[in-house]
Amino acid sequence: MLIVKDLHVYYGAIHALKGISIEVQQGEIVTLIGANGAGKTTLMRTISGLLRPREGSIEYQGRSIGAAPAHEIVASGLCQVPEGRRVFANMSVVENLEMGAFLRKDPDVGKDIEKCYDTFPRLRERRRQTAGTLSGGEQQMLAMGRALMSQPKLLLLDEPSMGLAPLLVAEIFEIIKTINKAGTTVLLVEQNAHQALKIAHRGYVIETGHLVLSGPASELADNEEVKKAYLGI
Amino acid sequence: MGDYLKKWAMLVGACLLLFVFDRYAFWALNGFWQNLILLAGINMVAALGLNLTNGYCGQFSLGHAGFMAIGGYATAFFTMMFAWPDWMLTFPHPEFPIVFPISLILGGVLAAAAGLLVGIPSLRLKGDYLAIATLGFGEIVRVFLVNFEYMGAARGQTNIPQYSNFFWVYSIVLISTVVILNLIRSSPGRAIISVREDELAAEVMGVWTVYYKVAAFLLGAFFAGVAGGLLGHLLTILTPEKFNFVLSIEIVVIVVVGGMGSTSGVLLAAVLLTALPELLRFTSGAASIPGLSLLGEPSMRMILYSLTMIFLMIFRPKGLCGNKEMWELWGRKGS
Amino acid sequence: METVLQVLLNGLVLGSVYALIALGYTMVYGVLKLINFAHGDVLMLGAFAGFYIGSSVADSVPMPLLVTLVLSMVICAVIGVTIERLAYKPVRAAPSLTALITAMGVSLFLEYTTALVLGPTPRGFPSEKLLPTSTVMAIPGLPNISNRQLVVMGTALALMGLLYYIVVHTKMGKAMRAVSFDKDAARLMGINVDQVISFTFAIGSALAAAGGVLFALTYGRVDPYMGIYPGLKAFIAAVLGGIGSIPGAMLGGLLMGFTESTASYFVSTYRDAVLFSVLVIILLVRPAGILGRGLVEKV
Amino acid sequence: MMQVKHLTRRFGGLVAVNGVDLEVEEGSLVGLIGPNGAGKTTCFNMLSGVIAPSEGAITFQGKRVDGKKAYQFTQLGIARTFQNIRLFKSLSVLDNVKIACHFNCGYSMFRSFFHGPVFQRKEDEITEHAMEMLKIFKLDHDAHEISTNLAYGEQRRLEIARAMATRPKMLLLDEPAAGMNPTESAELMDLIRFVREKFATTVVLIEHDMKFVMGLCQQILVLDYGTPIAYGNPAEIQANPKVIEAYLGKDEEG
Repeated sequence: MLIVKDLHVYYGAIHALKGISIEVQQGEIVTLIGANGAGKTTLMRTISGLLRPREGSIEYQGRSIGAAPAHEIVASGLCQVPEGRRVFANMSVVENLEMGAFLRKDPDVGKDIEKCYDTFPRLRERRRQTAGTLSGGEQQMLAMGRALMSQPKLLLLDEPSMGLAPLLVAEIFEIIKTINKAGTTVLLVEQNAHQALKIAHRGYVIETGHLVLSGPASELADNEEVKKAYLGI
Repeated sequence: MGDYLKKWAMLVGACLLLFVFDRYAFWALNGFWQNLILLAGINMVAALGLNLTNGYCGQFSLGHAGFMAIGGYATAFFTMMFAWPDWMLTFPHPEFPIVFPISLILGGVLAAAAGLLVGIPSLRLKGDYLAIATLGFGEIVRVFLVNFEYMGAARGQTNIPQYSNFFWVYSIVLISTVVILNLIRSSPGRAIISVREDELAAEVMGVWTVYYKVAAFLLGAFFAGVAGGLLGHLLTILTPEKFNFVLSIEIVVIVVVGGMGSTSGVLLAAVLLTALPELLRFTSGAASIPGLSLLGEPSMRMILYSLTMIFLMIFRPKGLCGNKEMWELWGRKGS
Repeated sequence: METVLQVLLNGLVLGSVYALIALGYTMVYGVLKLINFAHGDVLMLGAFAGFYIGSSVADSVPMPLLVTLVLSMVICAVIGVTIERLAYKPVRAAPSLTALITAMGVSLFLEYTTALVLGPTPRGFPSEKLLPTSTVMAIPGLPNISNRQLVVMGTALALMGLLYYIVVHTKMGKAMRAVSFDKDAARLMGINVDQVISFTFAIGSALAAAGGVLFALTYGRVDPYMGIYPGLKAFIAAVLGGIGSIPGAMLGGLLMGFTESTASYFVSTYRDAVLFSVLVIILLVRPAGILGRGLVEKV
Repeated sequence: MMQVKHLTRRFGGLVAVNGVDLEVEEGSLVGLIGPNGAGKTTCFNMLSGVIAPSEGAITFQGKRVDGKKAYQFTQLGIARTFQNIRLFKSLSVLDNVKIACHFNCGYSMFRSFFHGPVFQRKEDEITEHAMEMLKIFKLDHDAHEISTNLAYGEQRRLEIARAMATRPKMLLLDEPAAGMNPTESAELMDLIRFVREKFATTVVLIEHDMKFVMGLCQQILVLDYGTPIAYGNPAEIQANPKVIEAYLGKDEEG
């Protein structure tokens, strides 16, 4: 579904991604783990069209999207929940959800907002509230709900657990599993390796812009190398 | 030690040469050229000052006309209304009285005081907010001058003696250039530049950024004041309207075209941008070619100015010289 | 008492027009972080468009003022979008000062090109033809209200109401708010940021055009430099209310109107000095304005 | 050398740093680590005077310094670098370092207008000191190059050289190895060790690269959600279950 080949991305003089290749198959949850500063967010931003790769290719559903503008990438069914949630804090919950459906012209948007409230019941209670007044966990749910409103075929999640209490993290990961079962492919970036590997089918470990490990999630979970990549043992 | 004395002796010598040129050659030019050359010199002084604030220190100011106005009016006050002892008005020569340089310095000092007044509170502001606040300051000065009955209010101050001549204008250009180049090639000068480059990094390198920002404002205002004084004593009339915000923009454009932080670039731009529109005036006489005669229209001058600004920002936002001096650019090409 | 009411009324009429113009500054600042210096000149172009349209349609169509207003707004919307595409878009990624200088360039260009093409001398605006004056109320003890004042204020308020509706309830309006809050997040939602910016310029310029026509209607004349001072004052209003904030611009506009009418009454020759002092003081004391959010630099 | 007591910083309702206590011994090499958003850089900003703490005290060489401005911190002997290199971009390598020498240049602004003999002598001293710094950091061949033309690793080195030119007693390094490849960061480790010995400087650093921190630092402070969760030597930190949890997430089953 998504094939990233030998991607090189620079931030000014910094060579942030040094030849990353990953692949996501339809229906999978694939996770990308690694300590901070490894380049995970850079990869996500590049896939979504916010950054341009200097070298390498990104192919989504057989079409090259390396040079496509961000809004066209969303239109083709690839939506991202960015790191730090980035909800529109000055707008209400329901307006945020409507923004997720920005490109849709079908009449079912209202129905989908209801569906979204079913998935995240807390959002229903707060639909008129400004998003900035929500708690971190609620904002994360809103950010995910907002992305789902675009009816993505592939959902990119960048550190959904960041800054959340453990109980909430578990809840969020449960929801990710549900979303996946409902037919959405998921590419999940996480620092929280244990949780991520538990729900994922496959995983990649990246370290300072390089891919160091990849394989089925269950294997990575037991791999001592993963711990090494994190703690530098 | 010897080097140092030699350098300053050369400067004095150069000023003497200017004097000789003024006395024995300058009068031979016709009035149009004389005026043009003197105006270019005055713009140089004003732009050198603004370049210190905008170019070297990175504190964008749109109130330069306000400082020029204060300097201009103050200098005129000192040459015309202040009770100097009589001998000072004729010493050493009635056309070169000692009161003129003294008044210019006093005018510059007053403008610098205003610079301090604006500079200190403006420290709280950055970027475009600072630009707008200084623009507001310039307008306030103008409105007060319109109401300043003592010096002619909206009609302006007339009958100012025409003391600005080639010698004074270009000696001041020369001295200003040397002093500014000296300053920016020193530790305090580098501290001023570091504020432009990265204020936070400068602070963390031990630079008291507040002090240097105020200093840059104050020095910029001083040169503006002197330029204003020269202008008044060239035109022999000062009106508040002369110092409206279009004048501020004209000086800003000189600095931007020359390259913010390039003294030689700014001097070159002052010449080009003073001469170009004035020379275009000739074409208004050449009525046989319609397109060319259009260039002589007074509005055309400002249209060219504005297009220069826009295209420069789009295609060469760093100006002709960037923040390099001409000789540095030249040297680079040669090597 | 009557003078107080008169001053208040004048302030309200003037303030509602300033608010209209201030909205354009604030919206553009919201999406681009650019002080659109040329906004006042778009106002001037709107007034000129109104002058030509008004002069030619005054006798031939019903409700000539409405026709004039709408057509000028459409023309300026197109002009605004064109300015953005040609001059601002190329410097969008540049530091804010580069963009500010560009905007000043555009401002001067519009003023002097108009002066060159249409002549620098003021022309009489066909106010009387478009809306013959009459006094609506002459109640003793109350100030006289002319129908023109009512129309000016009413139009300004109606347009502000319309803008409010667009921003709060339409998809484009919401997208505009989203873009001004977080461009990247908006992109990730599939919002075409370029399109939203064009839309913002279109709306802002249309409001400026309306402001221009209302000004011309009130003062009965148009000239190439007429946009400078209303533009600066509306800008002050936007800063006063908190630049980037739409309710702030409305509030700031009204406050500016009251300040100006009060200053005109007490210290008329220092009126503009008072206004600019307000600007400088606001910038120093509360740079974010009354309803604005502060900005924090990240280290 | 530096005592930090109950250092706290709030931004609106958010507590970015919460009650950090730290004692930095003279000559030591201390690491500050923690997951993204743990408040490490905020902590550094307070230690270098860039922002003021909401609560708590910082004592440097027996003197209270919290509440002073950043330039005063530097003049007292605390220098720092930045996570996202902040060089004076359009200036030469040499001028970058010279600016750091500015506050002990020893002459007034008035003197700088005339370039007199005192000026010349002091200025020569500055140039000499700056060139010496560049030599130590192996940047002297590029002294007249514009700083942004340097390679990324060299820019990092220049930033450290510039900080060292202020003659600090304590050096704060914010992610010095960020964006470096393994060879470069190994060289950087050697360089930091060398600097510490050569100038007898105390070093505190933030770093993500764990190999780097573990290999270099004697003591490590771990922050999570702004709160200190562990302090100790590398071996202790690596074995600390709280740290593992903060980095890898909790493993509920065991």
